[in-house]
Amino acid sequence: MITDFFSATVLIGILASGIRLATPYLYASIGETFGQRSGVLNLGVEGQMLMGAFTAFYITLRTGNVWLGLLAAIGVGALMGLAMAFVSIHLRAVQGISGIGFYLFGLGMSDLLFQKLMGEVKTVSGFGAIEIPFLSSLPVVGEIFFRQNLLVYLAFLLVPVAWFVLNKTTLGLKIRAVGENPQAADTLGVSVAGIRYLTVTMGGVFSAIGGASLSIANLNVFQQNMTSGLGFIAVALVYFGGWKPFGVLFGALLFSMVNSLQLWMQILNVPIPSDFAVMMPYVLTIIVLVLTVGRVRGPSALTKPFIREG
Amino acid sequence: MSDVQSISFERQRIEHLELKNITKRFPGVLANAHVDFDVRAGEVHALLGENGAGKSTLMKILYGLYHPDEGEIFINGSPVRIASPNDAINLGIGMIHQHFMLVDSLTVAENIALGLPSSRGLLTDLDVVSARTEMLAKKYGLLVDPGAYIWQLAVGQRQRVEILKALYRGADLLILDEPTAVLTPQEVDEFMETIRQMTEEKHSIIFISHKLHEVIAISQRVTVLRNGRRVDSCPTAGCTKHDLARMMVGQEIVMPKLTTPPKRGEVRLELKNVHAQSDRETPALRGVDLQIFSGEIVGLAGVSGNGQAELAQVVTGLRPATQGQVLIEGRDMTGKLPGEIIRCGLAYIPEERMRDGMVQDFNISENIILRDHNKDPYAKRGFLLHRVIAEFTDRLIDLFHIKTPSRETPARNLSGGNIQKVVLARELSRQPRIIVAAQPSRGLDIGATEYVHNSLLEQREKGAAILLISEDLDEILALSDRVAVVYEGRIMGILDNKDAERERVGLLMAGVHPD
Amino acid sequence: MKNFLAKINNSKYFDGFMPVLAALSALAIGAVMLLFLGVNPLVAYRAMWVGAFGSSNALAETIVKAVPLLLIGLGICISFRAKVINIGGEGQMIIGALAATAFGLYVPEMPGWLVIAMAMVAGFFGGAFWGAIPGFLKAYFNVNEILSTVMMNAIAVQLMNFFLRGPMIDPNQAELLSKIPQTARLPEAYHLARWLPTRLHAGVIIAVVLAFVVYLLLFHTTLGYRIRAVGFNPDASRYGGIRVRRQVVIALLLSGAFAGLAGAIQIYGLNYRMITDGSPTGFTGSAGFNGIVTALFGGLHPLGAIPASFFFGALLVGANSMQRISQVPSAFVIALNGLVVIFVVSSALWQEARQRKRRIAEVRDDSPPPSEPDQATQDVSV
Amino acid sequence: APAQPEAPAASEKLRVAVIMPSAINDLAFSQSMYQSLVEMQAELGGPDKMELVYSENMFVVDDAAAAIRDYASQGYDIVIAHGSQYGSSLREIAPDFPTTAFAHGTTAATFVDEGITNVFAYEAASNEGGYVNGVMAALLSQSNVIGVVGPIETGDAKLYIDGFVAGAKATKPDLTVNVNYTGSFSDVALAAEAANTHVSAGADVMVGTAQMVVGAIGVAKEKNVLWLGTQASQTSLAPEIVVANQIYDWKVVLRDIFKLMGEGTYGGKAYIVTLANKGLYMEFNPAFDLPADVKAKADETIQGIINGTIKP
Ligand SMILES: Nc1ncnc2c1ncn2[C@@H]1O[C@H](COP(=O)(O)OP(=O)(O)OP(=O)(O)O)[C@@H](O)[C@H]1O
Ligand SMILES: Nc1ncnc2c1ncn2[C@@H]1O[C@H](COP(=O)(O)OP(=O)(O)OP(=O)(O)O)[C@@H](O)[C@H]1O
Ligand SMILES: [Mg+2]
Ligand SMILES: [Mg+2]
Repeated sequence: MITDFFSATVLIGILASGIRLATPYLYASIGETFGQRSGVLNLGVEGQMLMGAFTAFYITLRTGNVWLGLLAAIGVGALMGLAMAFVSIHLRAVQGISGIGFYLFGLGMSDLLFQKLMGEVKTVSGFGAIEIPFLSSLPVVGEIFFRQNLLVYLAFLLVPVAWFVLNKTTLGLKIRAVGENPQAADTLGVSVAGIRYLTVTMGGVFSAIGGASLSIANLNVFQQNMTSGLGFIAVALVYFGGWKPFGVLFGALLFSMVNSLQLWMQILNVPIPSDFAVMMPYVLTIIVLVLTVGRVRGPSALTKPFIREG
Repeated sequence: MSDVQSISFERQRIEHLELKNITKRFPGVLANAHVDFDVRAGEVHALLGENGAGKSTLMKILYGLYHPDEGEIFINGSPVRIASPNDAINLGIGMIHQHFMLVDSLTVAENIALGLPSSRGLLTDLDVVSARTEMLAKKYGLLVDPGAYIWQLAVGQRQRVEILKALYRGADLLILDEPTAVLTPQEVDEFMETIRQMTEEKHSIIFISHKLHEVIAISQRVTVLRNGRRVDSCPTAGCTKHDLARMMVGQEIVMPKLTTPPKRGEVRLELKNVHAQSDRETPALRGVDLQIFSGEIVGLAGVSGNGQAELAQVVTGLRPATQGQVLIEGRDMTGKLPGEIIRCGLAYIPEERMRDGMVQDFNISENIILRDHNKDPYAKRGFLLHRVIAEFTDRLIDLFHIKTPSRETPARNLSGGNIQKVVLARELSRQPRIIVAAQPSRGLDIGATEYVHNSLLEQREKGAAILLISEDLDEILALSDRVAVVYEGRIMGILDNKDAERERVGLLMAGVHPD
Repeated sequence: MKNFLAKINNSKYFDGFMPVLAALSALAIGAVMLLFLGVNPLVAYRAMWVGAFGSSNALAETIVKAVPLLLIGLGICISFRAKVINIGGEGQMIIGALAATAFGLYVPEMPGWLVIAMAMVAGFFGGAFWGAIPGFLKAYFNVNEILSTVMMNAIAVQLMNFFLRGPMIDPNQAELLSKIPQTARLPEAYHLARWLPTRLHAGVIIAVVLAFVVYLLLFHTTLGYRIRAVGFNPDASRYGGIRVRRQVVIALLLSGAFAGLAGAIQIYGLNYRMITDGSPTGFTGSAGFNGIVTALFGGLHPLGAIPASFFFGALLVGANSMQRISQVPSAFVIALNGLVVIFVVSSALWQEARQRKRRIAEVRDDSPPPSEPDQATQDVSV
Repeated sequence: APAQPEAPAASEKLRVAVIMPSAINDLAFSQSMYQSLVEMQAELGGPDKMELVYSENMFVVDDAAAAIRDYASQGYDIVIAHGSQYGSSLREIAPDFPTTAFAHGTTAATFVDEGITNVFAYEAASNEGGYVNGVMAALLSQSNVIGVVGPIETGDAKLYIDGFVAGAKATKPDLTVNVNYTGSFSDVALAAEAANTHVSAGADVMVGTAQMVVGAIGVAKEKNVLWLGTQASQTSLAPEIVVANQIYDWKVVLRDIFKLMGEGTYGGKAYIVTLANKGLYMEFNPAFDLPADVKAKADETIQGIINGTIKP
């Protein structure tokens, strides 16, 4: 029974589904990473994901064009992000609560639109699997890495890109500075509000794409509350990853792989109650963080509105 | 302001900048009232005033951080609108802020490059910035490693980064808000040299300092503010420290000095071969031996970064000693929690008062009980006795002349000098047996400095054992019965007051034994 | 007249209306949405009002809804004051309820009041335990509490599902086809007193009394002082002899304890048995999250949490009533709640700005400096 | 065809309120009841004859309790609490409204033994259709591996799954039936991954229950694995691969309840919908080309269960 775990089928299965499960987390967490690095905590990720998921699905359903669906999701994500940015930057609302407000709004609104515009669960043909020529036919790795849909590839591409933007560009420098010491950045003529608007809006866009990656790529359905807490895990993963894109990648993969591992454990009749199996990714995420504890410090200005009172 | 001068990169040089009739109100405070001020190319114009007089406010208005309620700014005779630091930078104005405006987690080069267009478009060009920074640094004698992280730098080096930031942006006019407050005497000398060099190149400089000798040494003109109003302006030439002090506070100030011999008692504080690490995990103390007796002030002199801060923290239990012993009145207190050490009657005036000494969001009463909140008479069985605390606070506000609307005012709304006084009031009113005072007069105006010095002397009379840590050699020499000099984490020598001549101490501070 | 209006507008008493104004604006947007849904907003909002305040039963329901919000909000007042962001109220409430229910079901028979009292304590400790874990992990292992509490919520839900369908299942259910994951019902003697015929139960007294207790704790005890000090400035706290990490653990522990107590009260005052539908919020009704919002609306002040929880209780109960009477989809109600939260939280700025403006306006050119200028130096003679 | 039900009072309008834990269009438990009610409404002659109001997504038990009480006090003739978790609340509320009928499912408890006479109870023998699905799945599977996606391991879901496993095993004893529970009724993505896991483990037929299975159905469609549904018709999601659905038709129960109400009985009776009383029926997807022998075996099993010769 235990040996079953080391069969190629199981390992490939865990890796492949781990990668799929990680995809929405990656979008949402990387987006959130940008926001948090610039000092804004957005707890509304889940709401943005749901709105993105619905919009992408509905537009795809109506037009038959996944690209339009994705584009629409991006638009809606940007709007949600902008609203969050306005509320936390201009109106200086307590970020924790305004985020919960946006979560509720997105949860309700996506469902409302779903009921009014669609009425019942339907399916679309979303982004199909793209087999990378040659690579996809490699044994083992081919199936895991090279037979996924476009949004999966893009999610993983996003990680190094995010790293590059944060660490190698002038924009990234501004983002980091604004999140650490907005006063200092301000005295150098960096627009603190401008940078934060950008990152929070970007966060909204990525969350929405994360939602779309479910509704028009991975699952091709929309159902009310279909993210079911995924957005909150995505926020937690930003902390897990120590505000670094590659750390987030590690966290997302760990969480997702353990999640698929537990599904396998149930199938292979490992004698633990299913509830405990379901718990595993949550427990392990905490344990790994305890074991790998470092002195990671968050952005100093996180959640602090910037005020130049004068 | 219809004929506002347009801001462009090909701007004209600032030959003459004027602030006219500036008024600025804050909640409950009139920070500036109809202030006029001007500065010319090649000139150092000093701005003087007590803590809270309105100096920083005026300068923040000039730099676009605050918007004046009334008044106008003119450059070379034409009105300009400075709505943000960006406008100020584009007009050729640079500012060194009273508190460092550096991003600790970034490198020197990154701090300098921040907000500037890059030669590589969207990508950073840190190597280019580093190279140019090094050139500038060499030219002005402001050596610093562009690749170092700010958190790794000593305060003096950080100050250099601040200046480099402004110079890098090609500022014609530099606002220096208490730039020397945290510098060592040597660093101040170097800094003065830099300023001179800049005025020779026709930069305009506005210089704020509470150290009158610096003002006299470097400025051509002085303007004094009091309670937000301009009291007077005059050429510096011919002014003495006394004249300036009188202009500032309306009366003469004489700095107190040791006059009586110490009434030495028993050893109160003893360090035996103490070792400790710095925040950067490098050795900071490498075997310190020191004894302090009841009734004496021991001055700890040294160039900043030689272990003074760590020494104070080890004694107060805030930093572990990796080796050696700390004895308080003969009892081994090594590795004890700060709370236990507090209970031994140790008062500590920390160097970073804003960070360590105060809870900014607490009001004055709450700050007053910070170190004794669970003790008689402030608390009984876990409950705070607010009436007692209030009465006590009022007494201290009175006794220490803390300028505040009430005891309920949050500490963050006090001016720097008054925050200082709250810390002092708290520490000295605890009837301390031992006092560790780190940079007690940093950032204080002369009136307040005088007050602090008097308080320390008074405590000495009462028999406290006092360790005075300061980078201001004048302060040390004026107040210390004995002067201990620290260099690279060791005590280089201990001199009696009568033997402690400036030169000898200076040599020891540089790590040289005079004999 | 104009003068009079200006006077009202500038009056500080008007500040308190800013959140109300904000909530009304959110409802106005909701009204537009209702029109799109083909529902008469007046009818809908009337239903909301009637549902929340229209009768003694409605009022009772509002209060019943407010009780867990208040209790969790009290815990949040403690933890957020220590700058510990406890998102784990959901899980803590569940564990508290489990502990309290188990206590009532499995201890030998005792007088009702004693069981109730001890069950409350069990709930308190259950929640405290679930809160202390992330507190400990934060203090000693630097594990961010937002992460750990989010994870602990999920773990608690699974534990609840496990216990209710397994070891703690109602013995009657165990034999039935349907096997509802619920415990046996607590005997009448163990129920908290109710004001019949409504569901208003004695939990409200516990919650309000505890609000005053937490007020005392935070502002009149040394423990509260330490917790607040640590939240504002850990460096200065250490300097003040406060053991910072310990306060972090205590803050999360207490925060969890109040959530646990909320869970216990839901069982002993309202449901009399623990049931799960398997979902994360079926038992809690999202009180763990709504409690955060409540506490922040109350300005993180325990006494402010009382009206704030009442407001939210009314909003939630009224919204359900609106769904029933005007048959708007529940989704609308959720979206509307979101809007209200966003608008109200955004109104804080206006309130602050008004206060600031007033204080600046008070400053005259001839106003005296904060205190006499030269006093400090005058008295000191050398 | 069912007999004409007798409306309670010919002239009066029947007022019905229902409280459901999830959405009326969840393709599962709640939808099954909502659909039955809408059909009843048509059967009785439209909204003029039967008023229908609902509260959906009432997953918070004490919100549901408030709703039940509110509907009752507004004078609805019957309040249906369509969720086993609402039982405790009903038990408390029902005595206060002795002339209002309450119905509660899925459960067997009418509380008659506690002196409460106005609560009907209903449940579904979902193991019966599960058994039929199990038989078909076993026959259709080439790989002899079948996957089951469940929410949490209890209640209706477990009953259905147990029946399914029994049916499959009875048909092919050496068959492997892999079961995993996702621990959630709403996590569509995890349900999809559970399905993927089954496919990787070799399953070529899958079943699942509760509303999150739409994710699993998507995977089945993509991987061309057969699907057997339950609770409501899931055919529309993937007509290519859905073989059949066990449908809950609560009209059987509702008709009888309405009739009893007309006679002045407001509760006390417990119903079980079964294949025999047509409260459960198998809906075969006409678009799916079901081999005749499998269809025959399925029909035979249904008959057997109805006759009592097969015990699911
Ligand atoms: N942002 C602000 N909000 C409210 N009050 C302020 C603000 N900035 C300054 N003040 C008040 O304005 C007055 C002038 O402060 P300012 O900083 O200009 O003094 P300063 O002369 O720089 O003093 P110091 O020597 O201590 O630096 C003080 O009373 C201060 O409390
Ligand atoms: N938000 C604020 N509200 C009220 N007063 C403020 C506020 N921020 C700063 N101040 C006051 O404004 C003055 C100017 O602030 P600044 O940043 O120049 O520091 P400072 O207090 O002058 O520094 P130092 O301690 O070195 O003297 C200070 O005296 C401070 O007490
Ligand atoms: Mg100043
Ligand atoms: Mg100052």
